[in-house]
Amino acid sequence: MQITQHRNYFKIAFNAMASPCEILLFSDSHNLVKVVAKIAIDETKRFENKFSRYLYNNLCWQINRSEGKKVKIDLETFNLLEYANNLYQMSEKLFDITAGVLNKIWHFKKDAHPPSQSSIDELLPFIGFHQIDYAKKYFCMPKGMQVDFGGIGKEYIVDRVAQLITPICEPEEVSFLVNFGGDLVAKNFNSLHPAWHVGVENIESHRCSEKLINISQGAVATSGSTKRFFDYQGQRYAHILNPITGKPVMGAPRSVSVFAGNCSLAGGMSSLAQLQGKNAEIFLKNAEVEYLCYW
Amino acid sequence: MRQIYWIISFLIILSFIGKANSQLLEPPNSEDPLNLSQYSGKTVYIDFWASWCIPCRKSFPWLNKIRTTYSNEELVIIGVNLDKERAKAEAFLKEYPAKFDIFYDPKGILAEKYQLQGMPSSILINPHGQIVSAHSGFFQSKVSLYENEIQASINNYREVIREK
Amino acid sequence: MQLKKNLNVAEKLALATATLLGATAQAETVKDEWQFVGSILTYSEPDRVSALETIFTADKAFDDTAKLSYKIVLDSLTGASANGAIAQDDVQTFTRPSGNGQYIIQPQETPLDDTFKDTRAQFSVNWSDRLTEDSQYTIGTNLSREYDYQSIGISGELARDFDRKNTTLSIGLSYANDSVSPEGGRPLGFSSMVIDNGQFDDEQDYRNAFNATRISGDGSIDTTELLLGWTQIINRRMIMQMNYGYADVKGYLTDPFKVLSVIDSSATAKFYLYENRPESKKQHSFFALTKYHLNDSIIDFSYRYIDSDWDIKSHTLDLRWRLFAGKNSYWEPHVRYYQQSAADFYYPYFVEGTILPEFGSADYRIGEMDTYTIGLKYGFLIGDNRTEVRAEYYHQTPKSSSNEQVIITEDLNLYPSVDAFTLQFTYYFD
Amino acid sequence: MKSKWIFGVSIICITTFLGGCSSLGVQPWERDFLAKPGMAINSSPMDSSIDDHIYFSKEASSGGRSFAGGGCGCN
Repeated sequence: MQITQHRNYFKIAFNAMASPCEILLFSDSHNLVKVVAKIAIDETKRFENKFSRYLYNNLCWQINRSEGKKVKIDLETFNLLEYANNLYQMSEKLFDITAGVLNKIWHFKKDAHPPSQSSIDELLPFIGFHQIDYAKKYFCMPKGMQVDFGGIGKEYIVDRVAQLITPICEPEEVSFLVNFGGDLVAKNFNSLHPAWHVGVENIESHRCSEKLINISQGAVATSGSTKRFFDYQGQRYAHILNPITGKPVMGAPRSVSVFAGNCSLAGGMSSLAQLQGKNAEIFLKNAEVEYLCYW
Repeated sequence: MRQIYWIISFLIILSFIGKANSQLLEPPNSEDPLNLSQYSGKTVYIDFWASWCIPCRKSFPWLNKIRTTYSNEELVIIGVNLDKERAKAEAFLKEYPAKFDIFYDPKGILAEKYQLQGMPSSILINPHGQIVSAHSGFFQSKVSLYENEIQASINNYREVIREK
Repeated sequence: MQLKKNLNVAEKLALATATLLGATAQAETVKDEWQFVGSILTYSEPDRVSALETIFTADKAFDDTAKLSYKIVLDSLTGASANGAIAQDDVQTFTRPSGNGQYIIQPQETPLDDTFKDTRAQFSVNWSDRLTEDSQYTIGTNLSREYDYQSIGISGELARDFDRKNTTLSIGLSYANDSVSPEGGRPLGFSSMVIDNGQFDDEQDYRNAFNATRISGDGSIDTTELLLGWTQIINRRMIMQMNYGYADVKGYLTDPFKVLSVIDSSATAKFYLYENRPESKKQHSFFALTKYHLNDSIIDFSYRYIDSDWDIKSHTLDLRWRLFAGKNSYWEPHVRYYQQSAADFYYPYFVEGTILPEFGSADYRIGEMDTYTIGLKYGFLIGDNRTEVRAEYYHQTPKSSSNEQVIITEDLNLYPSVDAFTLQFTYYFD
Repeated sequence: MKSKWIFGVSIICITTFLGGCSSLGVQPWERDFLAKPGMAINSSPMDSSIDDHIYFSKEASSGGRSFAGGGCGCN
């Protein structure tokens, strides 16, 4: 963790959730910044420890190794599952937290190639949120299935951190920006504070450029395939996978950034848009949300 | 008729004894051994427990769950142990580990201060330092009530801050 | 259509995120818990009765406060039991209670009826729950069935706590109806036992004579009980309980298997009369118990006084001392002393030619007696489960009765003592 | 006449309690000893039901016991 002081703001930087995380605060109080840093890091680590797929014996580990047995879950997990279920229903089964098993056969790096149809067919029975049986106190899914809270977890924790530090920042009129790897929430508590300039990453023919956006209030989340893709036989295979076909969604934008009131909503909308493939922009227009779309 | 007289005299004498005793409590102590003022801005849940108290065993897993549902900034949980011998409390904690802080009160000073009516007992203090609820006993059927009270205390504070 | 649907997506999702981020807590469903206890016991009186009894209880807890308890008891009894007649210098012949056949008692031996063979099954269910913050109720029903006896009962109890549960007052009521249907019918009180000594022409002739001593129909007993309880915590180490109980029993209270010897002035039994008891009994009881926790042991002491309008007064003292040996085991010595006075209609025998009283019974169990019990229990763990082994020795010394009208000089052992041994094994599991 | 005797006994006991009543009872958090299973009023219900059955069949008076109370005081 690092706290650095800039001309008129402090920056807290740390790594969590496989992303660089930063919090910017318009403040001149180093003490307040330290308190905010502790809250943010504690909460992020708490969440990561509980839901990371890569940690031994945490809740996610127990769920993914339950082999068809019931696992006791708590309220927070239940709420996340309800939210994932909402996305699953709204996307007509395209957004699916059980789709992660496909990563066993799809490797989105340079010079990779698509797996065989038969290996895809083998995995498809293990996908489908509707196969999960869950209620307020338990979770149960068929053996061989996996869930991954990564698709909703980062946006959720950005919202949580913003929620937690607001009671500290708001009375002191400290505007802030919470930015975890491009998913961000900004809150402005003083009209004199300038907007934050945030660069939205874009890749055009291997050349990196950033488009700067200004944000002082609200949330932005981006989903895209700017880094994780491969070209094979003239086709671009990006890491947005369709859980029904088991194959990448073709023709999806390279990245979609959505502006919304909170980060979960922005992230949900951008993910849903990506899953629409070439209809992404129509989807976003119809939903009447503010967005940036790169093809 | 003789029997009726019997029952009545029996109950009257006994209920009189019950009354005589309830005035034994000393006046509440105004000290703050838990130093609660340091938690201003946070919801504080104080759980009074003892190793010999059977329902306390049920409340611990729930307290641990609540601990992981909320952040340290939103909610502080303090388990006040009332065992006379600390070793017994520690043996209990080995079997039922607590993910929250334990405060040892072998003399029952806090128990006296909050005039506990049963075991376990809980007290919920809102971020402004006011007691918003107190419960005697731990009932699975009331868990949603306990949780709603905690959530409400946290939510109310968020809104108050926002309105400012 | 498509447009409208998409328009809704952001709104719907906004609602979903609001729920996620402002999550309100939800109710947890309660898990139910079972607890079981199984116990097996052998009881034996040398040369008399032996019994094997198994008891199984299952308790299920609901919602922290409610509890459903089941209890099943099965016991089988075999052996002989004193029939009330006195020992003689000559062989005595008795008709079996069923009227089918006879049994012979050797000289100087206490007449025992050896036809006892019974299996009893009992089933009871109790439900208890909290009524208010500081009161609780229990309701229950009880069914018991054996070959010639059956009982059905209901009970209810209300308990209320006072003064931070330091004082508990309770009131309980129960009602039971028993029905007695001995094989061969119920004997008519004070009728003379018909004994086939060859005086009957044929079997039918004997049957007619036997049936003349019988009354028709089943005997019925109605028992109503009231129990008032007061439990008081005295201090950190001591608790006391006091109960007052009143029981009103009405109906066929006679024991259809018991007789009285009618003797002449030389103490020779001339014939036998079936006993005859009053049709009503009222009993008051007073029970006080105290438990005291010493450093490594618990003393459990109780006293009970019972008085009934049959004139039977009894005093019972019971002391158990549980000595903890390590964390999970204990020894518990037990001593009990019981003393009762005789019922006013207790007669060890009748004298030929005297006027019969209204009621009479020679059942030594309603005579004056002293009894004591000494026992030892050991409690330990098998795995995680509590286990107890208990052995007890019981000794009964009947006393001579003031209703003796003839001084019996011969050593006929009118009041034989009774010994009984029990061995019990109890296992508690989840 | 008989009940007078009982009445006398209970009055004596009650007045004994009343005399010392200023110190009767404990606070809810002082029930460490009382909460032990062995301190329950009827700590071995199995044994008492067996004993009741045996003594019922061997002696002329029975009953008077039963009822719960005291104990942990929890919940």
